[in-house]
Amino acid sequence: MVLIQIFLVFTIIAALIAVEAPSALSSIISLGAVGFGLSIAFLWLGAPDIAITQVVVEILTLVILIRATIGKGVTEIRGNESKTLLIGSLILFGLGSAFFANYLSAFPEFGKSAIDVFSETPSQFYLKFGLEKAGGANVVNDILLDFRAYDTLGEATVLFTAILGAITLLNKDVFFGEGGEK
Amino acid sequence: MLYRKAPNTHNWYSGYNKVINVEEATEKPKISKVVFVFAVTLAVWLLFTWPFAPVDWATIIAGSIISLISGTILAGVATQHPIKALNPVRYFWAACYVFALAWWVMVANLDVAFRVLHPDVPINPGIVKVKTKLKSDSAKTALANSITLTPGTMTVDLSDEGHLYVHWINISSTEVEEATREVVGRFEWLLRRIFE
Amino acid sequence: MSGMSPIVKTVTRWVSPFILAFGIYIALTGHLTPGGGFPGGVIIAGCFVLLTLAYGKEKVDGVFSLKSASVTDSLASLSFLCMGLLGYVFGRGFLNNFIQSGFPGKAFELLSGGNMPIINVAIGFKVGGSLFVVFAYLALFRAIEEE
Amino acid sequence: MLTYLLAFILFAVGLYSVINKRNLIKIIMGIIIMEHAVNAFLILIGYRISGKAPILEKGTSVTEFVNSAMDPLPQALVITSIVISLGVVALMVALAVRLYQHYGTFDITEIRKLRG
Repeated sequence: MVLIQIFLVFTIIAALIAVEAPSALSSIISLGAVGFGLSIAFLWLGAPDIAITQVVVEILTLVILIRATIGKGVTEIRGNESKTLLIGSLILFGLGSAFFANYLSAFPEFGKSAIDVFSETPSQFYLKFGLEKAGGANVVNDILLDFRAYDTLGEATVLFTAILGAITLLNKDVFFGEGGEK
Repeated sequence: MLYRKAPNTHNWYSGYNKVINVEEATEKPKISKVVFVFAVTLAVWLLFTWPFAPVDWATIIAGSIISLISGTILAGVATQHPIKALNPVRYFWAACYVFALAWWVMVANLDVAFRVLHPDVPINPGIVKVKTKLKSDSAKTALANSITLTPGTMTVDLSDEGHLYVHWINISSTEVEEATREVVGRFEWLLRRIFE
Repeated sequence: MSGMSPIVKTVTRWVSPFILAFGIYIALTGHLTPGGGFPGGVIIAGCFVLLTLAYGKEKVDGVFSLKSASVTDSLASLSFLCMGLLGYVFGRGFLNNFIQSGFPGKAFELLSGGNMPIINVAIGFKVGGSLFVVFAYLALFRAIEEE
Repeated sequence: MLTYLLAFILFAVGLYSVINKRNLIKIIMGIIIMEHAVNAFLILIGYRISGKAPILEKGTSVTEFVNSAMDPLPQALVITSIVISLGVVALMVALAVRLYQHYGTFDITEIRKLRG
C-alpha cells in the first residue's frame, strides 16, 4: 500500500514538472514519466492488462505530441491567464473538493472493493461465471468481449469518429475543394 | 504579422502519390525473403507460446498464419540477402564471436575499473575518427553496437563513407590508422566472416 | 523526412517482423493472458510508426500505405459487426458468444472463448489501422508544412 | 483515504494546467493528466488488499478465485477509456496543429484576439 502511494506521489511530482517546465520537450518527457509511473502503479494494483495498455499508449502519445510540437514556437509562451479567471477557478475548485470530501466518506475504506462490502454485485457474477459462460481465463477480456460487448462496439465507434475528425481537420481541402481556408 | 496564410495545400494529398520513390516502393519482395522472415518469426512465435501444451496444433497453425502475414507485409524491409543465412559456417563464426566479445568486454571492464579506482584517474577522453572496411549495413551496425557495448569506447556517429566517430576514454593516438587498429581491428575480421 | 542513421535503420529492419507478430500475439491470446485487442492494436500501429520514423514515409508507403491502412481499419470494423450479426443467424441475439455456447473449447487453450479471439484480432487490426492512419496524416501534414 | 486523495491531487494538477496556462500544448497535457488521474482513481476503487490479478490460473477453484481476485469491472472500463483518450489526444493535436498553421502561434490569448 505504501508502495502505491510512493508511485502516486512520484506521478504528482512528474505532473507538476510537466506543467511548469519552460521547455516543450522536457515537459513532454515529464508527461511520459507520469504515464510510466502510473503503469507501474497499475501493476502493483493487480491490473496487468491496464499496465500493458498504459505503457503502449503512452509511447504513442509521446511520439504524436513530439512530432506535432517540435520546431514550433512553443517555448516562448510564458506567463499565465488573467487573475480573475484564476480566482474564479479557485472558488470552483474549493467547491469541488468539498463535494469530493463529502462523497469520499461514503466510500468503502481503501483496500476494500464493492465485492467485500455488498453481497451481490456484478463483479462477483463476472468472476464466478466468466470461465463457464464466456470461456476465457482472463475475466477482464470476458467482460469486454462477452458480457459487455456493446461497450466495446461503442468504443470502436468513438475511436472511429475521433480519428475521422482528426483526418478531416488535417486535410480539410480534400473534402471541401480548393480554397477551403476562406 | 501573426496571421499567416495557409500554404498552398489544396492538392497535397493527390500530389503525395507522386513524391514516392518509385524504385523502392514498387520493389516486390522475393519469395526467399518471405520464406526467411516466415521461418524466423515462426521460431520466435514458438518461443512466445512455450508454456502452452507441448504439441498444440491450434497454436502452431495460428503462429503459421501470423508469420505468413508478418512475412508478406514486412519481407521487403526486414531482410536484404536471406540466402546468406543458409550458410552454416556463418553460424560457427557467430558462436565464436559471442565468446570473443564476452572476453573483450570483460577485459575492457577491468581496464575501466582500474582507471576509475586509480588515485590519479589516468584518463584522456576524446572523440577519434576510425575507418572500417565493412560494406554491408548489418555488419556496420553490429560493429558499432559491439564498440558501444565494450566499456570505454562508444560509437557517436556513422558517416556514409565508412567512417565511425568513437568516443574513447583513453586516446592513445589521433591518427586514423592507429586508432582503427586499436578500436576496430579486433572486431572486424570476425564480423566480415559472419556478415559478408 | 529522409530517415535516421543507418544504425537505427538496420536495427528497425531486424526487429519489425517480431513487433508485428508480438502485437498480433497480444491480441490473439487476450482471453488467456494479460493483453487484448486494444494493447495489441497499439503495438501493431507502433511497428509501422517505428518504420515511418526510421525510414521516412516514402519507404513505408510501399509496405503499408495509407490506403491499405484505411481498408484494414474498415474491414476489421466490418468483421466485428459481422460477428455480432451472426448471433442472429444462430438464433441467439446481437453480439452473443454463439461459438462458445454451441461448441465450447477446452478451457485454458487457444480455441476456448468462442468468438472472443476473433473479435480481439478484429479490434486489434481496427485500432492499429486507425492509429497508424492518424500518425501518417500528422507526418504528412508536417512534411507539407516544411516545404 | 490518503491514496484516494493523492489521485485527487493529480487531477487538481491537470485542472490547474487547463485553467491557468496560455499554451495550447500545456492545455492538452493538462487534459491527459486529468485522464490519468481518473483512470488511477477507478482502479484504486477496485483494489483489494492482498488480491491477485483477475486472471484465472489452472488449478485454482472458482470460489477461491472470487475471494482473492481484484474487481474486474473498473479495469474493463478503464482499458476502454485509455484507448479512447489516445484517439481524443490525436484529435486535439490535429486541432492544435491546424490552429498553428492558421495563426502562427500556440498562445490562446493571441488566438482569441485574432478572429477570422
